[in-house]
Amino acid sequence: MSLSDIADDASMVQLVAPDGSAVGDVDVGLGEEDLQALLRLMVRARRLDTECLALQRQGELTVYPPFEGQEAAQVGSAFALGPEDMVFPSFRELAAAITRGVDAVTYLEYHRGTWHGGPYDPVATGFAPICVPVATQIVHAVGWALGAKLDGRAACALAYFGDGSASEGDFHEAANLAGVFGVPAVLFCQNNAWAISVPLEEQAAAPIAARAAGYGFPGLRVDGNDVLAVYSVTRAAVERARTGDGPTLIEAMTYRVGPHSTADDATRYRTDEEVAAWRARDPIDRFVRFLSARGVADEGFVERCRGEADAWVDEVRAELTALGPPPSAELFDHAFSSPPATLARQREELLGDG
Amino acid sequence: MSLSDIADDASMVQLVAPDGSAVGDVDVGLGEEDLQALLRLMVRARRLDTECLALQRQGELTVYPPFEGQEAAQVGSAFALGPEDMVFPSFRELAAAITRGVDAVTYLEYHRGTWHGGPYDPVATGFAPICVPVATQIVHAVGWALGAKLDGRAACALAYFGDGSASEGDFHEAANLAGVFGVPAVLFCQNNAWAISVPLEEQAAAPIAARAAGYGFPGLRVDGNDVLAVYSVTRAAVERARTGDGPTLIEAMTYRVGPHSTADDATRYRTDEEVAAWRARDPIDRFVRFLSARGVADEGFVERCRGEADAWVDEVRAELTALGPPPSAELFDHAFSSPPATLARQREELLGDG
Amino acid sequence: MAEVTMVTALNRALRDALENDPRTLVFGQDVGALGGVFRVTEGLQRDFGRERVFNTPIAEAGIAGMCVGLAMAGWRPIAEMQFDGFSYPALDQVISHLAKYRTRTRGRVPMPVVIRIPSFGGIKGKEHHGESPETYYAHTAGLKVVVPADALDAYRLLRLSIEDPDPVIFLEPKSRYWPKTTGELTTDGPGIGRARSLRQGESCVLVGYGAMVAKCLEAADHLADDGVECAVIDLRSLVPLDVETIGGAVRDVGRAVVVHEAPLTLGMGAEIAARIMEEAFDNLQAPVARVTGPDVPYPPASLEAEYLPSVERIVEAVRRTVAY
Amino acid sequence: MAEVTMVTALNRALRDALENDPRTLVFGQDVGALGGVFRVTEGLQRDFGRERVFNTPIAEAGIAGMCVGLAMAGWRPIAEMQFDGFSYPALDQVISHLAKYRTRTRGRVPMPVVIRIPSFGGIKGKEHHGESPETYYAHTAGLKVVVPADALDAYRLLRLSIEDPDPVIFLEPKSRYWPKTTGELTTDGPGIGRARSLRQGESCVLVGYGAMVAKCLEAADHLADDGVECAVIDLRSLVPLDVETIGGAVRDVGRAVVVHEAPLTLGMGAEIAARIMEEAFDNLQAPVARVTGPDVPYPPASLEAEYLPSVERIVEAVRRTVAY
Ligand SMILES: Cc1ncc(C[n+]2csc(CCOP(=O)(O)OP(=O)(O)O)c2C)c(N)n1
Ligand SMILES: Cc1ncc(C[n+]2csc(CCOP(=O)(O)OP(=O)(O)O)c2C)c(N)n1
Ligand SMILES: [Mg+2]
Ligand SMILES: [Mg+2]
Repeated sequence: MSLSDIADDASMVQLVAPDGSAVGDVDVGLGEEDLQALLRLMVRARRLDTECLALQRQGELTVYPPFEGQEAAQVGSAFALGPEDMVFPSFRELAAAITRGVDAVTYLEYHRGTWHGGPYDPVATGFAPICVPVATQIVHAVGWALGAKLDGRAACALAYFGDGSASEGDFHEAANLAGVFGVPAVLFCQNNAWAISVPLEEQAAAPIAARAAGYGFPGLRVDGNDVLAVYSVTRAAVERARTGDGPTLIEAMTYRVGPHSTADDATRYRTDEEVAAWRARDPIDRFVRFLSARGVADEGFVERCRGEADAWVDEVRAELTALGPPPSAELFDHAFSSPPATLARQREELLGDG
Repeated sequence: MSLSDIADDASMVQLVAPDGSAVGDVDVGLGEEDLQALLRLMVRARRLDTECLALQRQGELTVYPPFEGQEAAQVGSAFALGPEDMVFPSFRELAAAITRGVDAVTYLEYHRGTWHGGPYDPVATGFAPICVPVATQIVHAVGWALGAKLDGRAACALAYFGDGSASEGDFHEAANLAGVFGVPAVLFCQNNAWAISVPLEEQAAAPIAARAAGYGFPGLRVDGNDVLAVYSVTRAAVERARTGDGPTLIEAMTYRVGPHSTADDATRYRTDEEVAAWRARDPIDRFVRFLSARGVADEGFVERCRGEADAWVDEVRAELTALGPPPSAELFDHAFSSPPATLARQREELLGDG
Repeated sequence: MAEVTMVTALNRALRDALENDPRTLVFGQDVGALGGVFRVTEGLQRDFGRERVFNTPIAEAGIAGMCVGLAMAGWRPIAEMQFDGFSYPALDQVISHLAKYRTRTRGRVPMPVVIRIPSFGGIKGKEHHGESPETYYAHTAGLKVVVPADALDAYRLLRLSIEDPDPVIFLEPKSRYWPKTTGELTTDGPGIGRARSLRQGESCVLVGYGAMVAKCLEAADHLADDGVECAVIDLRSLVPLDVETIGGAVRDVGRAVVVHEAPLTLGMGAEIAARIMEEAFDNLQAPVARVTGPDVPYPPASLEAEYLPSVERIVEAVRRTVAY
Repeated sequence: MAEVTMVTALNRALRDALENDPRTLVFGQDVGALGGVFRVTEGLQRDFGRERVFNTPIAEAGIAGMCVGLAMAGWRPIAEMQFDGFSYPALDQVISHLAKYRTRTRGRVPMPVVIRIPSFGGIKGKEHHGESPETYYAHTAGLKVVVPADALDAYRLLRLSIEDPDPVIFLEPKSRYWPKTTGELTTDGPGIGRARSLRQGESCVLVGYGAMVAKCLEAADHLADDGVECAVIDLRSLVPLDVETIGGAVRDVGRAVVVHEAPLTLGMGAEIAARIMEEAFDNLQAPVARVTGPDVPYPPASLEAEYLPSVERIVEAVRRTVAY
């Protein structure tokens, strides 16, 4: 899927053009403060992402998967959710996490290697553990959504996954189960054109959104670099879910501007031209142009956002780099609610304590 | 999916109506002999299926899955294949097997419990082993088709699977791989309305054929009890595959008139009325009406078919019931090309020989 | 003290759990109107409704994965995989998530999930219907694995598994579904993690589980006729393993034979033998013998008898061990 | 005699196989332009074309299942699963088909398939990137399972695996990918099914495989300083298992310690300990000790050192065993 294909995809929902001009009904029910909040979150996210790359280089984080370019897709969609909803992320959703209010330092324990994908409280934050085996989390989202439906709660599960993840059997089983049980779930695909080095055309022969028809629920494509469009389609899908009308599949067309991870060398499989073309569609620049044109955010406001983000990230860095490894005992503490005798003995042998 | 839904499904390909009258272009390129062959095969298949139920009751077969009602779907599709093609069946495709020329007695070794799903020669017969884990065989078909494509052979793989099987992740991975690699494969779903006791509406929220669009290749529904329609759509899909245009998904709407297997009690989950309504759409009666109306098969011919089938089935029964268990040595002979020392020792301990 | 089979006892356990705990759910392929292919869930949908007891599409990974999400939402899922051989498509969800979720979340998100799997051979089933999957589960850290040997213990173990805060893989020996017993259905008695000594004897200790327990007892009776007295231990719980009971018994007797249907290599017999060596080395008079299925795929019905451990093979192994 | 790493040796093995046998195919996630996340397939697509070396979508069951179909069509697939923890979605295709197909077809349809899996821990990877999956495969009858310990043997074992008529699960110890050795890349030497004795010693036999072999050798050096001489055996082939070599060595020495990263319960150590008891009971002076990962999920990077068998733990176990 080349950039031009996406640019001309008439069926793709877009409200704000790359130049910041409105091309659709931009009155998506958000007041000035919300609009400013969206920008503030994207700026923070971008700033944190940059910092994480630095922290990784400095040995403060293990392998890190940057999300630069996908801020609108993540912030716009997560912003459409309420505290009663539950997000089932993959491994690149740090921007969505901070939008949900997950503490950045705690989240980054995962990338620091001091704990696995669930260092924060998933239930309290409404943000499930970081999930590495791609597409498996979509099934969890459907199970959670079924549970919410059985409870009669007007709550919705939103699962993030990538274009490559959608090739897994678990994507299909989750989507089919969601359709059959009519659960309140949003299947949110961030199509960022690449799965590590595998381009979209080697991953799927049709749009991911086109699969929804086969499951009996709506599917649509949205400009993933248009935060307003992402917000509005997600908002509609969430409403639909909460009111009992069932699941929706959203394919957000975006791009991973950075490498797959700090261990990746993207120059091996894609051109600088391609990356440059996508930088020109930068989601933050676009939204800044849009907001300033409407007088919702002037230069000063953007500067303040950047300043706040810098200050915040400094705190995050300070707290994070102070984090030591967990006590060895934690190796044994969590596998079972109470350690069986055989495990207690292994613990004793290894740690020499009771 | 109720019968009426299917009856009114305008998008469903149908050439011959249940009353035997032509409702589409019935000139599908088959001469009289071929048309007679189709009927002869369906009659034989039906007769063999009935005999197998008897053999099972008499303890000559283990659990047996009858296919009554699905003769047209299996015979019509298998008849569209050539010797260069390869079928990847599930576990209910005995009618397709005899259409491919697989020896019935050898095939039935599987149901007799004297061997697993591959008692016949899969490569020589162009019929892969009986496959029990549902949907897994679709992936094998795609792999085989990729191999044929790499060889530059104008050959096609046809995978049979059921409506329930299509809920498995393997269906999706196979279909997506087929689309991405553009392999010569036909994904042939026999939608017989039930997966053991689970009705279609608890299995999927949309037609199975509607999924093809999400994989970038055509999908269509055909009246699975109309042997001419099944033949013609399959033939077209096979041609398409052989000429390098890629895969096709066919959903044949049919019905399992008998129980899921001889171990099943279908009265627990469906009504006699439903079964009766489908008996009225019997594929053999329909084709007999069609052929006699055109003077291709008169009473006498049909009688001869029945007579031949009886005689043939008597031979099958005689040979089958004479089959003893395989030598114990076969327990060890096939796991590896040459048994490792550790296994040879187990063989010695168990069989007392070298 | 009604007459029960393992099927009716399991049905009662599910029924009692559904009654006592409104958060329990029962689902899987054909568990609704049909009552499951083995009728273990018979009548449950009728009595508890389609919200608590429901069919699923044929999607084992989906079934296991939904258990994770449902547990997160505060439910206690009791899922059925239709057969041993069809539990494999769910292995990734079980290994990567069900077993790891509690650890991943530092104990914040427990997984009170039970996955029931009709298992093992001996019913002349087709390919994939006679698998012994216990090693795949027992080796996976974070799971508990139990196998009842009779109807009364099946009731007890299933109730305890459903109440357990950790994920439990519940393997049901199909070939023991139908024998009748009489007795009281109760959760009193040995819990998960405890083995049962079913017979005392000073010549040799027989260790088995599931359908092999009855064969061990039968072998013990044969041997007793010639004055060879065997102790028989029903493992019940493969994880956690009751090392104390096994080790103690072998320390007293000095000889042991382990029996299972699964292939020899890395079957439970390997772990039991290794533990016995660790626990009772100084008392061991003979190597621990393993009577198991050979290292080949489970055979077709007509070779099943050759494959499965027989009373004769167990008796022989005991004689060799005692004579060692 | 060029300088090689395990990565370059494996790359050479694939290259030589692709050159010598036109029926071989290499595929998996990112094996094309990227050359695999570990660069094992570097340059192969460029040199052998997109038909022989190609990327696949992210579908492990699909990859394994396609191997079955391709083998049936007369090809010799060499597939890569990107990491140990991501080989699990393919378990059903591997257990239900790859391992059983030959038996199912009475030997008519062999499965000359190699599935390469970068495996084991020690690289401070994220969750699911440090799994030791060997038990799942070694317990599955019909599969061969090999694990190279160094670059030269990696070349030999991979070439032999590709030529093998049976399906081979090829587990690559990631943590040993990068150490350099010099030596000739050749298929001469021990075949699949043979273990290697890397060191002689009459105090104790150390048995390991993969990355643990280097640790065993290091431990043996430490112990030698105090006059405790250990024999070291590199298993190489988990299935078939070289019972003769292991049994013979322990019969001579009377003491053994088995080392692996996988969790204790039903790890290879259980099978090795059981076999040693069967093979060398009369000569055994002490119980076979197992130095392994504990029965918990593989930990995050910062606890990896506590989890993995260390030279210290091996040394300790040997001392205990020798002093027994
Ligand atoms: C089941 C599984 N297989 C393989 C991997 C290794 N892997 C990690 S990320 C990735 C690519 C994912 O691509 P996509 O879904 O498009 O997400 P993106 O990385 O583009 O955000 C792969 C193959 C994995 N994590 N899980
Ligand atoms: C992976 C797997 N799960 C479960 C089963 C048990 N099973 C055998 S047949 C069947 C129903 C299949 O329904 P469908 O695909 O519609 O085929 P039909 O039986 O109707 O021909 C099930 C669930 C199986 N064979 N494989
Ligand atoms: Mg992507
Ligand atoms: Mg069906």
